[in-house]
Amino acid sequence: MTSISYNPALEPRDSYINIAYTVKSWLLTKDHKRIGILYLIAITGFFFIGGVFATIIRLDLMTPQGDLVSDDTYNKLFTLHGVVMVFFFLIPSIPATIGNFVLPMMLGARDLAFPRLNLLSWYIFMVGGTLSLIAAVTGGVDTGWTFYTPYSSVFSNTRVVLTAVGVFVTGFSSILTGLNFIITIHTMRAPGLTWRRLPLFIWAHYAASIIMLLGTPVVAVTILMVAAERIFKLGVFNPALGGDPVLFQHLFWFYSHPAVYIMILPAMGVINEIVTCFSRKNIFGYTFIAASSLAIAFISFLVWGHHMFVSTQSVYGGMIFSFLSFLVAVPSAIKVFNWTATLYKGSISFHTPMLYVFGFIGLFTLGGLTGLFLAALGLDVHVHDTYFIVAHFHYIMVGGVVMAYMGAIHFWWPKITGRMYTEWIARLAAVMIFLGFNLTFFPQFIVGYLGMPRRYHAYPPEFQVLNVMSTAGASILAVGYVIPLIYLTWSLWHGKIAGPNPWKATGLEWQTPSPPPTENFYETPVVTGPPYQYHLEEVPFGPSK
Amino acid sequence: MDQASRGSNRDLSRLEASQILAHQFDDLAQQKEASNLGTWAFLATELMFFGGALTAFVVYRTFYADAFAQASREHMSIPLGTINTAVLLCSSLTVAMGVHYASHGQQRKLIFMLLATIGLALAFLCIKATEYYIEYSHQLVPGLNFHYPPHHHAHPERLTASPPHVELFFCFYFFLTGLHALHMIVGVGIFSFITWKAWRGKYSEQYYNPVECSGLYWHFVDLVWIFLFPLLYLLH
Amino acid sequence: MSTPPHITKTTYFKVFAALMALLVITVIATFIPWGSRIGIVIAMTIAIVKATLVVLYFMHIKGSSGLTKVFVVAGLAWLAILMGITLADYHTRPWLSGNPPMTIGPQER
Amino acid sequence: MNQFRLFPEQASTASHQTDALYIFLWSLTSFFTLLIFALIVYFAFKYRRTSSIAPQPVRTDMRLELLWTIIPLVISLFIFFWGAKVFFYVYHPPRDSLDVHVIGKQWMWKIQHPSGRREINELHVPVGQPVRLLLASQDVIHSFYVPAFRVKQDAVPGRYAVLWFQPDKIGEYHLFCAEYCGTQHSKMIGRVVVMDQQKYQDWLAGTPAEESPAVAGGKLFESLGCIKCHGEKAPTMAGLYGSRQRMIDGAIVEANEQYLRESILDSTARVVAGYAPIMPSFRGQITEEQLMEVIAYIKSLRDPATLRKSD
Ligand code: HEA
Ligand code: HEA
Ligand code: HEC
Ligand code: CUA
Ligand SMILES: [Cu+2]
Repeated sequence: MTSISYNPALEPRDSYINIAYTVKSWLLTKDHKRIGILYLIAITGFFFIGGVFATIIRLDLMTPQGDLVSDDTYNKLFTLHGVVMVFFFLIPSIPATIGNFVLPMMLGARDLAFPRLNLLSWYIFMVGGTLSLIAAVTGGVDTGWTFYTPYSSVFSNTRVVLTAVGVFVTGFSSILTGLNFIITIHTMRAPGLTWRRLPLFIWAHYAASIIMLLGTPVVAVTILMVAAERIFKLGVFNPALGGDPVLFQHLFWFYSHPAVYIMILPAMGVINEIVTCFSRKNIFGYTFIAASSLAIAFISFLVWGHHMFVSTQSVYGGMIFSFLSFLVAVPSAIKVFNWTATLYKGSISFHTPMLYVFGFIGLFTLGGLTGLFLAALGLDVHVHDTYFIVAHFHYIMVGGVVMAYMGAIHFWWPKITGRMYTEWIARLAAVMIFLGFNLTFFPQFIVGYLGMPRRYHAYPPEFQVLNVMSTAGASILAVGYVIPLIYLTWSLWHGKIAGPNPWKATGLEWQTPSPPPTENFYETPVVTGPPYQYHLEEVPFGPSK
Repeated sequence: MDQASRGSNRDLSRLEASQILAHQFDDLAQQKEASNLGTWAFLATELMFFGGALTAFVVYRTFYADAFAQASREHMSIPLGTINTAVLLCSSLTVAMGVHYASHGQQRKLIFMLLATIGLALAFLCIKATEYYIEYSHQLVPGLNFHYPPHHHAHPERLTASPPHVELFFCFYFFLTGLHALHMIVGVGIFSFITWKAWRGKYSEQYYNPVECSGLYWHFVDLVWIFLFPLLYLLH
Repeated sequence: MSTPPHITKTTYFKVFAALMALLVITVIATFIPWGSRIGIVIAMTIAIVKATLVVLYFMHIKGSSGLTKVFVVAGLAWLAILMGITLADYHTRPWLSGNPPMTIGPQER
Repeated sequence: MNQFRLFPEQASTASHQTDALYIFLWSLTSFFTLLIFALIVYFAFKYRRTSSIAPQPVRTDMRLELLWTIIPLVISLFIFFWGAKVFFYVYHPPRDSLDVHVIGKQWMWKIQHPSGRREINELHVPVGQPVRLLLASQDVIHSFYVPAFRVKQDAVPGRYAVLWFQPDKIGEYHLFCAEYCGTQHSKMIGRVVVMDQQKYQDWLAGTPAEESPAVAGGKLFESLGCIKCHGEKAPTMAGLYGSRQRMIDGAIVEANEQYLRESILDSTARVVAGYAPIMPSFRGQITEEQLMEVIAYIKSLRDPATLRKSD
């Protein structure tokens, strides 16, 4: 979208940051950029909390008998790790921070359609998060992030209701964000910004928002039923009253499977923006990537039963779910191949965001392909609920989504803060994360196939070697995640001034000062062409050494 | 909305409507479209919210068909349920009329309709409460005093169904109607707020969007009941 | 596009009358011994007709933008997916094993 | 058992099938991962930034798009059929299996053999003999998992689940509970001992004779008062198991374990055509173990035509 019909004044006059400094001006802001920052801070906090849980898990698993913590504590640790990472970090990660910040700018809008709702969603999120953290410190919860009944509804004597309410509440923040995005994309595009000219980031968020809007309420009401069952001793999922525990699994996964695509779709959106920018090329297969996002969103609602192959679900049901799970792999494959093709005949530079993108593509491919192992009925019977599953989803969620999230932070950091970070440290951290990650989670594929069940506090001694490797990797990973926290914070004061468009990127968000003014643009941009017209743009940095 | 036309006449409408136009929108049409679509998207969410619980109900209903039918036949009051449905349908009419008057700028009639709606909603809730009370006194509230077969029933010999299945029916009965009643209470809150605004003359022919959107919400609550009524009271 | 509702007052009253009539019919139908299957079909058909009337007229879907209609259809489609596939599981369970679909356990609360 | 390995031991007929699929999938995964990896590395260096002139745009090639839509689709479908084939094998117990009763509870597996011998957290089975487990749970969901056999099945409270395998290698293997079930989930482990037929017979004979479940069930049938009705005003149990029963609503149901369970616990939910719904519910009056015994008794009265080898 280089061909913007005006030439904006790019000197920062009154950026969204320096327009007011009081705490109140932040907590009562309706500016999507400030709300994005609020989310960013909250989410970073949750990530490190979840990471501390993970660290203790890994330390405990160094020895077969697990003597660091007791079994009850261990059970609470992985539950809270899962709950925090999924509901309070990964689901809001890209949409609520980066999405919130750049989506309206990419559309050339002054704000989201419902700014007040947007702020509300942050408060709801914080209330939900606080409730869950209160549950964590006042006794914890030990049901696993999946809350399977009847364990959660009748047998567990931990803080299930409080945690459930926390997750329930947070669900609404996700719904509100999704709703806001959908309506904004429909009604607030800049003049000339037709659907076929939308950046693929927008398409991806649109698809993810559909899932948030139509999936989240189902898990909300399901969790409500579990809470009601605990409080009023109802029998909705309790076999003693004729209830069916497997029905809970249906309702839970109806949301929670699509939820994994709430996480991955925005990540895929990020990849499109970065890969084009650092190879100075238009995206290969625009239509296919956009359509595959929608296809993923739709098919993702049809495959939930692949988590239930051995749950006494009908064998035929299992076959349908397996079949559809294979179908959902195809649009993902399309994306991977198109990103790779985008590199072809490009002018590629290796800046930090691009390194994360390479990491993403590789690890997502491996994680996604191991998803096919799980979708294959007969094989899943063996690997279900083993560390093979743990490896699969960390490959996608940590290797994929978190990589993309880090890439996004590094890509838009100059836009968000107006400062550059120190490139070489950033590259170093990216490489460390990549290596540490593989060392942590690859051994888990093997130990999983050997039969080590997940959620095991103690395990037979022959699995120890692989577990120690995993723990070693996790410590590298931990350091890798702490480094960016340091240099990014440092850059806030000492980083080089970035200027409006340090990467010479084409998106509308780059055609305004960094950090942007409150209403994003001094003049509403007009769009006259498709996105990613990099051949019209000058190349920054020149040849790479 | 047609994108090309978005830029046009924005300055004009901006001046006129600076009071009611939020800063992020270009003109009133855009704002109205956004809030209308937003409401519909919200209703889709609500649909899935009730849908999750309804799915569970339907699953059990197909497998414990006899027990559920018996529970409904022996313990649900069709007269009260019918009256309540009628009350709710009336309130839907008053809401529709309210929106109609709002779009014609007829303030007094709008306020009248809104008050009528609130009245009908309260009537519904009272009847519902009466039903709950009756069920309570018949020992039919799971988790509180469920006892089956209950002590006072005219034809105890007809109560052959397995008690847990009847209890399951009542779990769903209270869960679904409770959730619905909660939505009604929220609706009463919304309409009270709208009435107050209307009283203060905030709405006009140009700007009555909040009335319309809360109307949509109310109709949705009505729709839920249209399905709950046969599912809980009538499927014998 | 959200044009002002062009539905007249008379239409509202007609729709309302129809809704009331359907309410009466569905209640009466309950007391006729059709056999359980047909009874369910009748009651649910009437409910769907009522709902359609409300959506079309009271909620102004008739004459509203295509996009709004898409939202409505999407909501319904997703609900159908949820119910349809879940029920499909329960109904196909007996196929292979001959099992009745569900049963309850001996444990007491 | 302590050396480093990539595969668990292969000790059942299913394990070979599962491993074959697994190896195929890893080859496929390596192929695609390396392909993507190689392409990225190749492009990244071939087209690394060498000048400040922007490259010309490349047009989307429809043939390529179709290629990489169709190839993954075909491969996926192929894996689907393969996976389904293995699944059907794992879920289709043969007729001549040995029926063993397994009840999961927090946190142990209680096992009873047809001969009456009971064990806890251990399962002894003869090699080469298909074994069919009837799984129940007394409290929460557990999952019976033997990695060496590549089989796993959740034991869900409130219903029976079935798992079968045919061990083909003598040895001792891990038994895990794979579904999270509370505090001692990771201690709900044990072993499966596969022995040759002779040793197995010796092992069975090695303990003082215990009452077989069928006999115990017969006694329960009297003491619980079933016998008072069954025989005259209620259907006979002889030849019931494995037959097809017509219900009062016209449905036809195969009388398998699950059906018997439901009939006993919740008789009025499914009434046999031609009878009145007078049978009392036995829920809460009978434990999971007793229930399995009564069912074993009813099974022992079956039509000999449907007999399994082991009975
Ligand atoms: C962001 C998260 C995310 C994503 C995107 C995915 C993506 C996929 N997942 Fe995963 N999954 C999880 C997160 C995720 N998953 C989690 C958290 C769990 C565990 C939950 C729990 O129990 O706690 C889980 C569990 C899980 C299971 C259940 C296992 C079990 O419990 O027994 C299954 C089974 O089918 C599955 C399958 C898949 C498939 C087929 C994909 C596909 O979408 C992947 C598609 C991608 C590719 C295929 C790669 C790219 C393609 C190519 C490079 C071309 C070559 C392609 C072909 C030849 C087809 N996943
Ligand atoms: C959504 C995202 C997400 C993310 C980002 C992670 C990140 C990590 N996860 Fe997690 N994980 C899940 C989602 C996620 N996980 C889920 C859903 C489950 C299933 C839960 C369940 O079964 O219910 C799970 C389960 C799970 C298990 C299995 C537990 C079990 O089944 O018994 C393990 C074991 O290794 C693990 C490890 C890790 C590690 C090492 C990381 C690392 O990537 C984390 C790295 C980050 C840090 C380490 C933080 C930064 C560093 C510091 C703060 C250093 C200072 C700390 C100390 C000095 C203590 N995770
Ligand atoms: C009061 C009489 C009575 C008692 C006591 C009784 N039953 Fe029954 N049972 C019946 C009747 C009548 C039927 C047929 C109607 C039905 O299915 O409910 C029946 C049906 C059954 C069936 C299904 C038979 C078929 O043909 O499909 C089984 C199995 C069964 N009973 C087992 C038991 C067991 C085991 C007990 C004791 C623990 C028991 N019954 C006690 C009256 C009784
Ligand atoms: Cu039993 Cu885990
Ligand atoms: Cu899934």
